[in-house]
Amino acid sequence: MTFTPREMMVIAAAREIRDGEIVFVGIRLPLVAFVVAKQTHAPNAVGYFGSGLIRETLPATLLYTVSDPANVEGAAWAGSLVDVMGLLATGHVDVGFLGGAQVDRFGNLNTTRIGPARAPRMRLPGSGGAADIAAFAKRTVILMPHEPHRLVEEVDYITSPGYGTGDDWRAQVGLPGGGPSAIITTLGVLRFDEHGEAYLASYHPFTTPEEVRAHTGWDLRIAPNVAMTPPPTDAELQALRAYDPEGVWVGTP
Amino acid sequence: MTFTPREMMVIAAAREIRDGEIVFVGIRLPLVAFVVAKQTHAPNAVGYFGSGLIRETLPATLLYTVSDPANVEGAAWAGSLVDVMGLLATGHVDVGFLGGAQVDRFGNLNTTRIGPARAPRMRLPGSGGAADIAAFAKRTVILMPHEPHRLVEEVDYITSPGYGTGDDWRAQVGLPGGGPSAIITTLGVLRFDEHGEAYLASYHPFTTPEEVRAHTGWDLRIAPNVAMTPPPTDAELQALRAYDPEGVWVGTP
Amino acid sequence: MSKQMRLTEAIERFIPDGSVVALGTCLEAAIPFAAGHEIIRQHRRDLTLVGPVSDILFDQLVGAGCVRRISAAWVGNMSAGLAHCVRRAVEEGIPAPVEIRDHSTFSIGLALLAAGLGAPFIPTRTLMGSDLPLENPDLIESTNPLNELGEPILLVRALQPDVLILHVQRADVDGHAHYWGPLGVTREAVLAARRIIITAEEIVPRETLLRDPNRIVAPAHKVAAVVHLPGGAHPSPLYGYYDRDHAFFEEYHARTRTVEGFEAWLREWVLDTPDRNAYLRRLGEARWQALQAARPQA
Amino acid sequence: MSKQMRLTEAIERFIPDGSVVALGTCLEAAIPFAAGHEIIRQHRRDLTLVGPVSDILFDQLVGAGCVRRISAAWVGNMSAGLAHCVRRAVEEGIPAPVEIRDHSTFSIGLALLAAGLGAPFIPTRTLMGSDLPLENPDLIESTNPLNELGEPILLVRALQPDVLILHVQRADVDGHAHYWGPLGVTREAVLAARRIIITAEEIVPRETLLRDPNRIVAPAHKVAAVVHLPGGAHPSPLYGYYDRDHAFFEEYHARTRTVEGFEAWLREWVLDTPDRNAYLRRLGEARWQALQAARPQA
Repeated sequence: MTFTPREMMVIAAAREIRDGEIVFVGIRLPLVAFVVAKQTHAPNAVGYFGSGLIRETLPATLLYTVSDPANVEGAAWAGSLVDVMGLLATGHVDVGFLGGAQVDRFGNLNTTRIGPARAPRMRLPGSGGAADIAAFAKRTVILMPHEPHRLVEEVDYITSPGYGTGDDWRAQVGLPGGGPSAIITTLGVLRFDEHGEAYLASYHPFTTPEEVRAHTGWDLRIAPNVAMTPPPTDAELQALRAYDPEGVWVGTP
Repeated sequence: MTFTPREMMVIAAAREIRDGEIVFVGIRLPLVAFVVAKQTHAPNAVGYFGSGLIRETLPATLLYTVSDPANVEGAAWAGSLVDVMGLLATGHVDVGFLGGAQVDRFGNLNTTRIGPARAPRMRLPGSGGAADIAAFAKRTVILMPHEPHRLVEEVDYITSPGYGTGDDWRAQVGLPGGGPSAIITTLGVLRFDEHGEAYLASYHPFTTPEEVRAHTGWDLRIAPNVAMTPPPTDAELQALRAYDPEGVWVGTP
Repeated sequence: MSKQMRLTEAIERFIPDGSVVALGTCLEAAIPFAAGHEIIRQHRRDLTLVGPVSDILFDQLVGAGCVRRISAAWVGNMSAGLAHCVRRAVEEGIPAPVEIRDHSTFSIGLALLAAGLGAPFIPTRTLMGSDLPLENPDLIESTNPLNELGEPILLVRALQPDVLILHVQRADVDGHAHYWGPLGVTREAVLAARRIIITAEEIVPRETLLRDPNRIVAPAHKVAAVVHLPGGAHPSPLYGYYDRDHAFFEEYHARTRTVEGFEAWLREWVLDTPDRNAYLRRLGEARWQALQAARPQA
Repeated sequence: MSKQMRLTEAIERFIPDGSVVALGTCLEAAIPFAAGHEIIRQHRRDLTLVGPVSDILFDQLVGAGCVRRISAAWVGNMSAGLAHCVRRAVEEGIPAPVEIRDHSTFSIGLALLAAGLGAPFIPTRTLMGSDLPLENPDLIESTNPLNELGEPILLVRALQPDVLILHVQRADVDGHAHYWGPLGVTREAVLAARRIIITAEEIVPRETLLRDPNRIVAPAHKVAAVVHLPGGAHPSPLYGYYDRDHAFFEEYHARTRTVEGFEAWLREWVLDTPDRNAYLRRLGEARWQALQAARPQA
């Protein structure tokens, strides 16, 4: 089956979820990644939602927000946002998904503002729960379209910290969570070395490491053993398209 | 109608509740005082209970604890203890009732221990919610049998602070609530002067100011205008006895 | 004593200019859009808006010039994209500059929780190393006094709204109300706010509510006004009553890219629409019926 | 994967010696007496008990020698008077000395709340000027760092139980559970505890519980064991199921004035009574039936 770069990105993200893990699920692409994972290799993954909901099964219809009635129906818990964030803060979340407008080589994310505080060129929506997930999840996975103005040398604002300036920065500032384990883009999968710097670990089937570098705003290092991302299986693609047949979040092929 | 000292004490306590006020209701005698007030002059008083319940109407049967099913039935709210204590801490409670083993002239109460820490002669149950009520309620009313070993020169342990050492002590230590407005005993009603020291404001019908002094463990001052506590009205006594016909809390006449 | 009144009276009496108003505390569900539109019609000014995430209601209030400050974790259009009016206000001062005190959803929840507990702040380990504390004076970097090594900790300052507006499934005239579905920070906001305005799909007898006191959303003595307001959360969903009108969010997004577009939208749906009945007529019976849910009992 | 097991197995596996155990979090209602009795039968030692107020279950565990420390606001017999075993333990070291870390109900609630938030402490204005902070190292007098005048404030240290035991109306085998009635500090304890043992009046299908997710008391992934245990809260009440057995508290009070009296009581109701079925038979059908409530739907 053919597939789009966005489909590859979401499916690569789904593969980051291991069976039985607790996942902090955002809306849009992370939601679809969660659905694909549960429908394929991780049927026992549990989803936390910022609206205060916990789900063990999938919602019956496509969600547009985490507070949709379809997300309440069949939920395994409907508590407070603060309760769920408390569970996050006490180390219950294995993996959380993050997106944003800009990311740098240390996985620091900006979802707040392009340009300086006094003269912002673009006000973005802000953190939502992303900064909390970045602080506390055992690991995070960042999803982003691969464009040079998104993967940048320096972000304009750190909304959700990754590895800061690298090395033991997270411990120094007091962040308990593990930090990002991957940046998954429309072109490839970036992972982090022992200093907290991202490198290209795999490139998607329709591209090359050189093309990925050319679309990155910093001097991206490439793993010596860089490989092609395994293409989507039929089962993965079918799960994705069955959940989002009109391409509301993933777009249409 | 004849009445007992305990009945006089509870009815005098009931009179401290004004109509429409929010009352933090403990179990035992404060509960009966709340019932009498609501049945007579304060029908719109609202009751907070440490179990997380708020009541606008009276429970159908006598409560033995604030968590009895009869207290849930018809409750106007069933939240968390922490929620109710938060409402207390943010100044919503007009009057709270306290009891204890010992009280001193500044209204400091001991419900924790008789004797020193290393060799306690009697371990008592402890604070419950009383220390919180003492900290936050706009005013508190202390109920206690009038005996010299209970109204003492110095309490062995301050569980629920009154006016501390007097004057502006409460502000100095940072307690937001107003402090005690009365100690109501089986013999009389003590109120507090501008220094926070208790004096005899009224004596119950069956006693005299001298007898009250003789039963007090400190040199009790007597108000120049000391008067007799108005005896229970028939309505008050009937309300009390209808609620506790077997004298579980108030005893039998 | 009945607290039931018309929406116009509730907003007039309990939301003066300069108020700190919490709304949208159930996140993207049960957003009190009808009450927000009445705030716009009454030309309120200098409001501070408080909420976790805001799904276009904050954008409308900002575009209408009602807002001086926002304390929130996310301000946008959840399914359709950026908030155009908020962008114009922050980037260009149109129609008026707005200060955003950026929070995360956890920190705004903790700020409300602290206020409801009477605590001056709550310490947490979120947001450390981020840029939020650099610009938001309500997030204070500090050290943990219980830790000998002086580990860093963030103090989230308590935030007490003057008013919380809550749209619920059912209420009585005295202010007892049942809400079910996604809670968001509603439990915390109820305890934090000085007073509460309830807008409700249905007004029911008190007995219906007291039968299940665990589901009662707020102490009734905190409720200042109860307004009977069917459909009051559209286009957001209300669990058990109606679904989210996704298309409405798309339409709003498309139409409000320009100031003129926003003004036309506002005239059509708010200024020239006197109340929620007129709003639902404008929406059309067929569209409204299509959103109705099978009502689960609660 | 079913977590349903026998009570003996749940206590054996999840409450080792030295555990910090929260029980009685619904205050005087739904106290997990049956689970407490199994702890006694299994001769657990060096437990730390955590709860707001304890209505004789703590006294029984102390009298049986299971306890090294108590963190609580009130330890006694709510309707009948003082706790004789606790008195003997504190005053005379019989059967073993017990340390009591005195709290108020607010401060023990805040200690659990803090643990569930991952906050090292919560600041509050209660207990200042009292003697509790002088003897309890978990209540720390400090100053408010957000206040220029350095106003005094009390820091309540987070308290994380290893295990919370909760008796509920109904649960499924996977650990979803409904509880309704007085909450006490249950909501806070659920989030604070590392794991949860559920004892339930009824085991029901999952659908019954997921129909009303707002009433589900805990995230199921925190539940380590589910035990079907009808009558498991007697002599405390369980809302909708049975009333409080006031006479039982009186009898306990009268019989446990002496060590010998307590030991006889313990043999009769705990040591020589292997499980809750035998306990209910000992109680007698008539007495048990007289406590049954008309069950309100929930």
